[in-house]
Amino acid sequence: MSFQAVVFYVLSLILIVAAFRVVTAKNPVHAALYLVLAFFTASGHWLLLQAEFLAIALVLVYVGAVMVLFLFVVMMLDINIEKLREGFWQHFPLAGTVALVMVAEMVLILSSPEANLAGFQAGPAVAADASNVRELGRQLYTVYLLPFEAAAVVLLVAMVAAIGITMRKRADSKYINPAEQVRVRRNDRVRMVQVQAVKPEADSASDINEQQA
Amino acid sequence: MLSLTHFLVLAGILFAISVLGIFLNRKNLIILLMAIELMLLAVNYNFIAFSHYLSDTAGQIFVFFILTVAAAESAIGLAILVVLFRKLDTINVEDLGSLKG
Amino acid sequence: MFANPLSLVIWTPIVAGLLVLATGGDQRAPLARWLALAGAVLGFLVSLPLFTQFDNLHGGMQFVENMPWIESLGINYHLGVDGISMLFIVLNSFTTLMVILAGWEVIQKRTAQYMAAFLIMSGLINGAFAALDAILFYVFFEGMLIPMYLIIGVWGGPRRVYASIKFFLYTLLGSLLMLVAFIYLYFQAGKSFDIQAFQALKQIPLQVQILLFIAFFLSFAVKVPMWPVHTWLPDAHVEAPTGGSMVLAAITLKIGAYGFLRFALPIVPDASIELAPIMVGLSLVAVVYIGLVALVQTDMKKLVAYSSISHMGFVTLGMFLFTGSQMNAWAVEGALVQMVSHGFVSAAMFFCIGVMYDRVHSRNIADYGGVANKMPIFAAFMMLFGMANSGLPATSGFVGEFMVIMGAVQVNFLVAALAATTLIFGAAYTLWMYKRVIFGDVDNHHVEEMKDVNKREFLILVILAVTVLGMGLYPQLFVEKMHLSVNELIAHVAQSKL
Amino acid sequence: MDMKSLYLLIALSPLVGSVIAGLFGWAIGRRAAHVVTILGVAVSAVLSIGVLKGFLDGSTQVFNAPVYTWLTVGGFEFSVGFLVDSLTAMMLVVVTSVSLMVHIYTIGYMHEDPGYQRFFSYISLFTFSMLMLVMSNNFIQLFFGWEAVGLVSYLLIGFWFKRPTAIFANLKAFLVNRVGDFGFLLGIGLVLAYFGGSLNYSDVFAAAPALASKTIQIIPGVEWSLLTVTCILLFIGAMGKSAQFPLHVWLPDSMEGPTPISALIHAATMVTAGIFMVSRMSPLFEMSDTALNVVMVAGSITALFMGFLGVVQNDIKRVVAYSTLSQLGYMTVALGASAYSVAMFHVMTHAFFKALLFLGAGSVIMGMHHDQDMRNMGGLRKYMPITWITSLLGSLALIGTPFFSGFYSKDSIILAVESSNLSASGFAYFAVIAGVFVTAFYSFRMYFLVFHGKERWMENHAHHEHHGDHDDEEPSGDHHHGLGPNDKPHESPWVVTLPLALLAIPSVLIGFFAIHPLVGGEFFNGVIFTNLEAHPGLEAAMHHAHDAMAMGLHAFVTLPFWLAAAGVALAWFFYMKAPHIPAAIKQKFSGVHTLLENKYYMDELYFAVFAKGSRALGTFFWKVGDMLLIDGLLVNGSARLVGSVSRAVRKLQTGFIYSYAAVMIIGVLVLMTYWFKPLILR
Repeated sequence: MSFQAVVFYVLSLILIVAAFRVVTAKNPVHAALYLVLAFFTASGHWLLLQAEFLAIALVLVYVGAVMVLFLFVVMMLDINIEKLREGFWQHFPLAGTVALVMVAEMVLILSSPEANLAGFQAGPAVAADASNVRELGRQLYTVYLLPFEAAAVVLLVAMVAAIGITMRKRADSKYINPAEQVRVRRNDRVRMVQVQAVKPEADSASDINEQQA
Repeated sequence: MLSLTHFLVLAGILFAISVLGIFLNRKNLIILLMAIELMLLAVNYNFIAFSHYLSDTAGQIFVFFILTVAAAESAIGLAILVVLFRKLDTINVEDLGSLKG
Repeated sequence: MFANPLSLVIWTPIVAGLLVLATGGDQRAPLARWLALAGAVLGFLVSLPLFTQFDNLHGGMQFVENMPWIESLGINYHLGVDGISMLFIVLNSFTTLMVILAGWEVIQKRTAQYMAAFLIMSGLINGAFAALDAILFYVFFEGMLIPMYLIIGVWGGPRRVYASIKFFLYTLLGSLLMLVAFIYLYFQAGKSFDIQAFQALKQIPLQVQILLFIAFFLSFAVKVPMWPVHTWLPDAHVEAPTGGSMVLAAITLKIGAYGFLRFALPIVPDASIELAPIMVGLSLVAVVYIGLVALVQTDMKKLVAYSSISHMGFVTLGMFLFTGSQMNAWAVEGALVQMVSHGFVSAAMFFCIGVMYDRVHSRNIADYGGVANKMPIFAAFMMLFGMANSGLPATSGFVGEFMVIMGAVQVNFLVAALAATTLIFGAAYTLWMYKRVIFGDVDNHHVEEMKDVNKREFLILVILAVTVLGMGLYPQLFVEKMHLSVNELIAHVAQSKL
Repeated sequence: MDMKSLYLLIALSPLVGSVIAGLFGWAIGRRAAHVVTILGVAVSAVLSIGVLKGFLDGSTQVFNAPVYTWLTVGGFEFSVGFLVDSLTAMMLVVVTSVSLMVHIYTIGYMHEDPGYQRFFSYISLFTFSMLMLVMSNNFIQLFFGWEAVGLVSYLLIGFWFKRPTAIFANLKAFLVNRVGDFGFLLGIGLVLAYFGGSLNYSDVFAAAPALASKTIQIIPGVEWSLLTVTCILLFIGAMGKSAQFPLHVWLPDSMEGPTPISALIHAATMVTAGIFMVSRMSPLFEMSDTALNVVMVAGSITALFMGFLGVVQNDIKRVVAYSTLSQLGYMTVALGASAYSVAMFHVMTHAFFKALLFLGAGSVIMGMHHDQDMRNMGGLRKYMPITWITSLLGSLALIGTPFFSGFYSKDSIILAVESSNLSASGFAYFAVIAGVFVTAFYSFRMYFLVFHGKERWMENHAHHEHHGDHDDEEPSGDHHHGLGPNDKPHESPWVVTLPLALLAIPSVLIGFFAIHPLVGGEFFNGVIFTNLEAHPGLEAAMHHAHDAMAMGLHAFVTLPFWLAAAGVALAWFFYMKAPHIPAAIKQKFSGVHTLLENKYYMDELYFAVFAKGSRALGTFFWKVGDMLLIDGLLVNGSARLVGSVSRAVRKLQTGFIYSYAAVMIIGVLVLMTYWFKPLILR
């Protein structure tokens, strides 16, 4: 068994256990961490398949950003786990059979001769100095330029959406809208009043007392 | 010698496990999102395996785009989760039945 | 003297209707009424040259107008009228005038909209009869439903909403398939919706022809109405106001029968011949089955509604009497005459019921009795229309039925015998109703207070009586208009298109 | 004035009178109304007599020309036209003269009736329609006249529309007539379809011989001779109009109408339209023996059995009505024996003496203050001498006493039937002979009950029990419960008795003078065609008809005379000498009596089968067919279906995410298995 096969099987084992634990973990934080483990093993596999850039991207993007996001959210929301776990295992038989059936079917399909997967021989060994990243970069900026830009837009939209959804207007912020200030007109603020230059005689003093009474 | 079937079977198993996950925890939204991430991982597996065995980088490029989409998706998913939690104080799927037919 | 009479006949009532609509609320009701009357009279005068200047010796389309409408789809504003459709346009304008007069003081709330609805509908119906472009026909065919739907729905009786929805849905569902047929024919006829192009198509396989026929059948059978799809008519009539019933019975039923003559028979002749026995069967069911059903009605309007179904059964019978591939000239012309005469007779019967309804506000036969003692003049007129309804010679009711029965005897004696039973059923249900309502002692205090017909009602009754008797004594005036067109239709249908 | 406008004048003058009296009656008042109508009818009567005289002395020729084209369709032309020949001329005179008498009579009879002008307008409208029927030269106008006459009889029977029995009777009359017209129209259809494509009599009769052997398949696979079917259908029309056996139920009830119309319509003119039509169609009927058999059988049944009913009636008008029915049966039997001219001769004589009897009965009713029950009458001859004498003459004519007109026509019929070789002639002869005895018995039963014996209205006035019939009084204003114990019936005014006298003359004399030309001579040649070889019936009648006096003298030795005499004697014995005997017979044969009382339950049978049957069928179709099936199931049913389907689908939207996720995944699974089925199942 070549070294590669050994590495493959070990990593697969870890991967499957991690994945299984992700879905069956009692505590979401554990689940998140198992997922991180799964991603690491996955990037290992991808290195086997000489997809270095993606392996690293996987680690950087997923583990770095997405899993952090998950952990952040999980920690932030105090979720009472017991309520969420009720009746967890009573669904296992059904779920299990569905999963097993699916696996069985995939295995059958993949291993059946018509699928002639055997035809896919491993390609010629990639030249040592061939850089997967240069190759990928060239493709991206030439053939797949439009989808690339589209991906950029998707990310932008995601960002804006995330902010838009979760933004909360603070009640107490003293924010002033400059547009309204500009639209104010003279007579909104200033009022002309006729006032007598001479101070009225004493007799009016009694009126003032009455008013105050 | 590693052949394509190995990787595809592995991806299949991963996919099956995430399906199991979705079926299993019917109430916890976060685990649901994680299961979806797992599913996407399985899909990427296939792409990489085929790209390797067909020695055609198109597969990898596609994985690249899947990653971007997956990231966007989880971001918005979590944002909704947060707002949901803020409004209803729970992310238990049982309580989110207001869109009943 | 008119540049294009057909467009005038279509658009004058519509414009008049809009003007009447513009007069607005009920406080200016008299203005709305007089304007509507002016519009209706103008509409009728405009339709007269169609009748007088009609060239009897030319079978094809006359007064043809053709302007592109939607070039991209090849739909054009193509109008034309021949012996078959011209009579209905004049009948329609005439009936609209009668209806405007009939609903004069009767309709109090939203008078303007009521009158406008009728005028607009009259324009749309004229359009349907004059259209020579399939889509134009379809637009008018569907457009016609809306005013009727409103008339029944707004000014109708207690269950008007149910009746109007049922009426609308029934007709609409029926006609959707027809649109599909038009589109198929559009491609067959090389990207054109022109009906004459459809008729001129040469090669249509029988299977396709049968499908097309079924499409046309569904849409027009509902309008006629033929037996299985007729249940909307009694409800619509019972709930519709008097004017609505008059137009519904006089004109809207004719579009269906006209559709058979204009679309089903000429475009798919072989299928028509193939399915003729079924059509004859259905028509006979309509004559006998509905005749019996009419006998036991307790509501006068329902009774007359069923009787008009039975009369229309004659029309469809007349159209589908084939000997070999030859349509029966007698029966077809009889069908056309029956349609026109039924227009007059049923409008008159509904008007009579309307007159009684305005006084006693009930349609049940049981609530009446001995009306003749209080309204002798009205009773005389109703006797005339009752007799016309049961097909007495010298009234228009007899002419159509006579020709269809004569044609039927040539084709198949048993069919003629069954059709002739209408003589008995027709007389039975009309006169039995007449006996219980008009004859006998004054039944209750409602009848006691009934006053005889006033000037306006008398005018309408006289006009309708003149038309009914006139057509009965001298039908030649109407029949000579349609000879050549019918012969051309028969010759056209005789050529197979397989 | 050329012939066409003359005939137009004859036909249209009653119409003009009717329109004026009808539409402007309220304006011009009662006197003007009856003057205008009588004038109209008088004009056409005088002209018709002129025309008849012309035909008798051979000066006027047959006139057959269209007046205006009614309709052209598919190359055929339908027109309103006149055909005036000897047959029409005779009918013209009969119709117009009887109508004139009735018009004059009505002045007296309907004196206080509020609907006076309306009544006059109706009877002259009737005269117009009858004239159009009689003078028509094609089937369309015949059918127009046919239905118009039916309409006017409907209007007249239901003239007192306040009486429920009257409006029931007129609806019944119209519908039964319509059943007859149904057959008649189909007959016309066949004529149009197969007889040379035209409806004019001349063309049809010309085309008829060629179709002698033509057959038609009404029921697929069964071949029937075209002529037989056409003739039977036409005869169905005649049955409806002339009240022959299956369609006779309406005539007795038509007594609901005022007496003048019973005389005019239900005795003299309308009911004879059927007989006229059959004799007009003689060329067709001569070619099909089966049709003639049918005619004869129907006639004989009506003649005999309706005669029996006349015996048990207590209402004076009903006795005369049943006698009309029976006499119509005689005429139809004559038609069956293809002795058409004899039938028409009997039509003429019968019109006069039957109208006389009816008007006499009317005058008796007026005398008895509208009490029609014979059991309250008796000994009226002292109070109403003219009515008595004229009714006696009428009755004598009716039963066929020699030298009276009834004798000549009735005996000719008997002779014709005796020597007819049709299969049904045996039964017919028996019916006709027995009929003579029955006619004599009931007519003199009526005579003795009304004019002789004790004045019963005095005695049993006390216990004025309600007798069987429900149609006894007319609500026409004056008190109508018969005479008080000490009132005396008075003779009717001259307006009533004059027509009686005028009608009495022809009832007695016309037979003697008209037998030779009509039956013996060639008055009807060219018009009525009798195939003497095939149907020798007419031979015997013509042979006797040569010498009226000899026929009269010879009668005293023939069987019908003795039967008639026996009938009279029996009636005299039962109702004068021993009045208790009829009551005893009634007890002993109570079964038969009730059967006759209820007119063989024909009315109830028809009512139950047709009226109730069609109503039940109609309700079934309406409730089950329309309401339940089409409306309930299809229309509202589909609406309900859409509603319930949408309610079911709604449950799928649980609102919980996991159920949606689960459904999605199962969906993926199913798709996968489906797509990769071959791979999986390899």
